Amino acid sequence: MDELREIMITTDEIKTDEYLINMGPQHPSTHGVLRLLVQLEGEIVHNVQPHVGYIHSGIEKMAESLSYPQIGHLTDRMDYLSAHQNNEAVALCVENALQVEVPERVKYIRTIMSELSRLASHQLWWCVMGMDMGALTTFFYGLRDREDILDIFEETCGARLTVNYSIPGGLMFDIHPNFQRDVKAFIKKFKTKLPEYDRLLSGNVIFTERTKGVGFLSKEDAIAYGVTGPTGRASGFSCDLRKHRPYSAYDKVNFKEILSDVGDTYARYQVRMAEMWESMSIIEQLIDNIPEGDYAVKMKGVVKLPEGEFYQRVETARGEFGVFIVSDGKKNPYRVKFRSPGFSNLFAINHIAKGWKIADLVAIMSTFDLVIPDIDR
Amino acid sequence: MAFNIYDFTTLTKSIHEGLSSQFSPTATLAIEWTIVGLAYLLFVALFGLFLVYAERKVCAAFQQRMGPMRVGPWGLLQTIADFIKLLMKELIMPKNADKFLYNLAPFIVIIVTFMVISVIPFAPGLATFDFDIGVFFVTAVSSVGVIGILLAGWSSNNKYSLIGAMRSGAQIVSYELSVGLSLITMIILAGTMQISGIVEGQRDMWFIFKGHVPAVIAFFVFVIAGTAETNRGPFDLAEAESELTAGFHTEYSGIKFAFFFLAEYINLFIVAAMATTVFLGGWMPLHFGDFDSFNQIMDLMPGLFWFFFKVLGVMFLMMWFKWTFPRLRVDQILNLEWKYLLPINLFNILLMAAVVLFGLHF
Amino acid sequence: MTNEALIAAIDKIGAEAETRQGAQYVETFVPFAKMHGFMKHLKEDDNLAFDYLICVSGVDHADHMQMVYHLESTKHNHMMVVKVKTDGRETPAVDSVTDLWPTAEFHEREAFDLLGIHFNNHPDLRRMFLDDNWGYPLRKDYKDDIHIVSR
Amino acid sequence: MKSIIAYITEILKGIWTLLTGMKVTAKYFFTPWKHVTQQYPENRKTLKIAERFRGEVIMPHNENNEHKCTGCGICEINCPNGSIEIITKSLILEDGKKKRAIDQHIYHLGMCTFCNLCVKACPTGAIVMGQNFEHAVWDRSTLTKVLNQPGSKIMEGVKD
Repeated sequence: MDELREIMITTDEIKTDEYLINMGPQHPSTHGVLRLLVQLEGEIVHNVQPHVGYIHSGIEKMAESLSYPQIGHLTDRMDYLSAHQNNEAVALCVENALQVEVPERVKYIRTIMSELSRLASHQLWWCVMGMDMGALTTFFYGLRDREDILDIFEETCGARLTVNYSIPGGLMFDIHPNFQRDVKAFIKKFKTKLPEYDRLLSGNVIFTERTKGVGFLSKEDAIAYGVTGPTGRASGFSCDLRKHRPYSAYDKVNFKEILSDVGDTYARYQVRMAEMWESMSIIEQLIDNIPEGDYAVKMKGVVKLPEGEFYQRVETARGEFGVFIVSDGKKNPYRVKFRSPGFSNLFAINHIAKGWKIADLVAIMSTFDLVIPDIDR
Repeated sequence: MAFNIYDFTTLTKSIHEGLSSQFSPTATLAIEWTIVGLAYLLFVALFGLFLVYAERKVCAAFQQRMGPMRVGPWGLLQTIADFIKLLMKELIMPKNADKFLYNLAPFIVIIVTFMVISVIPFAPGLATFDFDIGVFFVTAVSSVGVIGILLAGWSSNNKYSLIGAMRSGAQIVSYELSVGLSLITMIILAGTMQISGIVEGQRDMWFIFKGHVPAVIAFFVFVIAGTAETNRGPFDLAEAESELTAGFHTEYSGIKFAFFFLAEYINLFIVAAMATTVFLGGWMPLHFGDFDSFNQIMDLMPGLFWFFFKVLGVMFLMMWFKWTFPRLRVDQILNLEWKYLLPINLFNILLMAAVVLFGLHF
Repeated sequence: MTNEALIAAIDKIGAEAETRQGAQYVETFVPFAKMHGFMKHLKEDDNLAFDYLICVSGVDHADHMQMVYHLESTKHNHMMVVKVKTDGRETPAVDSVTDLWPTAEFHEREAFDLLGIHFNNHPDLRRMFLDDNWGYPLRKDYKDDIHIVSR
Repeated sequence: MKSIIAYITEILKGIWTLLTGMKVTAKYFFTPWKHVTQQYPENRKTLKIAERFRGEVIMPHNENNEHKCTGCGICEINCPNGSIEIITKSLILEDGKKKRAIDQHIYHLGMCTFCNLCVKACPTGAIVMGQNFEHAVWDRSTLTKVLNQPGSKIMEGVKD
């Protein structure tokens, strides 16, 4: 017995050389041009250094020379999966600064649209998550259902991804006459598809083995690293701005803030799956009650913000999105800063992934649901 | 015997006699070897292409897609176009690669598949080698393929390749065990290792029915372990594209990549063919003991049809696995083998021994 | 906590901070020399407990740089904004708050990258998006004739 | 003994979850006619594009080759990325007064991000979004378009 113990002690001391590998900028699971410099010992991750900037597009600089409605359309291109929420953030920020009250109808439609794009984003996240874990079929099932939402967007907003639908003062168009019918049809259909997602992936023993108990993030660390959105809520960080600082019509609907206190990869997965149900419930509460009225208030041809600093927070599919506008009273902002959720979330990865295997790193990254233009801006 | 009309022995015998009357015995042998070699080459190339096409169509159907549709009717010529493309592609070699081993690796992999395929009986009279130790030969030779993968990963001078190769090594070394043990379970029932003997033993009933519970368990263990041995999903850790880009063949291009690709599909065929031969009666039609009228109807279909019908069925099962399940992690793959498959297998051998000893099989 | 109570609580810290009710949130101006101690108080005081740093933004004003910290307390659910002016704008420097909020490390790296603000005691102050010898594009005097086309 | 039962139930439960997954994919495998693929160039005729779809900016002309553009340049100001250039000319009316009119409404499709701000801002509704999305060309210069047709003039009664 003692001999055995000695052997066990010595195996602990065996150290092989650490080596570095570059995951990215071209790598199937970094979802874009993110580069992770991973320090490995065998399969074990010792350190992850994210390197960003490969698609830095200078949106903040560009915004300094654009008018406020024009900035909105640039935010489509940051987190393209939460395009509508980003638009809404800019629109709300400008409206708050000008103290413009938008009609109730606008608020309702914005909320429905936000939830639809949250659904679309989570669907894409689900299918990519499956793909990162090696189950390629999920990719097509997720995209298949997302297509319905994109069709609704196309009909009402005129674009499928970069919608540019919320503009300061209201909406670009009124909703399409078919909008309510299509949304209800979609919800009805998706309610039968979502349990299928669970049967295919969530319950699968391989999937649960790979995700349960992997990649813990404690609540304290989530707050300290500013990890928001479903990723933060899976660690028990109650950060749902829809609940804490309701904007648009979120104060008129009943919904649960999905929280989990486990904080592992599976919890992050489950929070997003549950959020899809919540999003559908929010849409159902609003879709039949859209009040009549204008779809926009009349704004001046040239929107000028009063001098000052304005900050607006909204909850996108990935977490807290903030718009910080410093205005000097001209038609262009003096400085715009976007607090993107992916940026803060990404840099917690080193903290989480240390000590896990490469395969786990991929799974953890997947549950972070990164969109690289959102990080690079 | 009704299925004798489909027996290829008469065909091969007549070719042999025709050649013997014209040439000296040495020349006859040389010509026969050439014919057999060419036949295998042709078979591997064509069946490999067919399998790639079939996999793409099957995967498309699982994913609610249509798969290749552009080249030829229903995309039938797609894989041929891909093959031509691969042939014409530039062969790229990393600067610091070990040139000799880098070039050798794909050949080792493809040669091993040819060696294994040579013992598989396709139809009555259509098998090249028939040793006493056929099953043993298959398990022994098929594990040589991992050397090719290890060489490919090591010689590419790429860390992704190396990780992939090491994973593959660990995986195949462990899963060899399950493959071997599940075959041993069936050998207990068959009483012989000779492949023709195993097939012949299933004349009245396939082994999977004859050996009932232990045979079914052994069959599933064999299919799982076989899937792992061919590096296919959900055990495709060696090439896990979301983790290691392309694993051991990251640095290979053109025809060398095609060799790996072809070998993967032929290995899939080999596993399915072994499962068919050992568990599902090889080219034997579906027979049930004394139901003579039923057996005679089944005999109307040729052995070649039965063989490929069963092989494609097993391959479909493996494709179904691949396109449904997520990939396992490297430690889980070893857990699965050592904590689950191996104990089940050992227990299963005992069970099978008891079944055979007390004559509990059909 | 109401905003008035919050202002009173912040005023207790001292550190030459000027606190007032801004358009949206409670805003505090702190001199850069005393900011770190002040921020530490904000985080560790039980009544304030600003444990969540939302956003760190740098702004280039004509004669100085300004760092803007948006803070929230997850315990009390109140928000405030801390503003720190730097001394001049050629080689601006403020204290890093990475030791208080780890997320600041990356927001500060971003501010360093785009505005050239130095952070004292920052563990890893490197460029984030841009090349090492690139200018500081968010500064108002940044000129780039090739990449920026002005109309 | 308990642990052995737990071991076996664990295996069976695992297999059951795998089988439920396989049932989902099998359902779709055996209903291949429900595929979601659309064979794009073949289905052009049945392709439905939403009427609001933003494919390109166009300037509708009526049968008399008349448009509604006054050449005010508001679209040019509202464009965030300089995709629109307005070149105006001055017309001398019958009563001798000078009047501004559009000479060329130049639209750089290659720079356009389809944000709809120009169409929204247009006071006369002269430009609208077209549904054509097949913009691939061999030569980039052909992406620069002149929206008002040659020889066209402004519609009667359209004022700034």
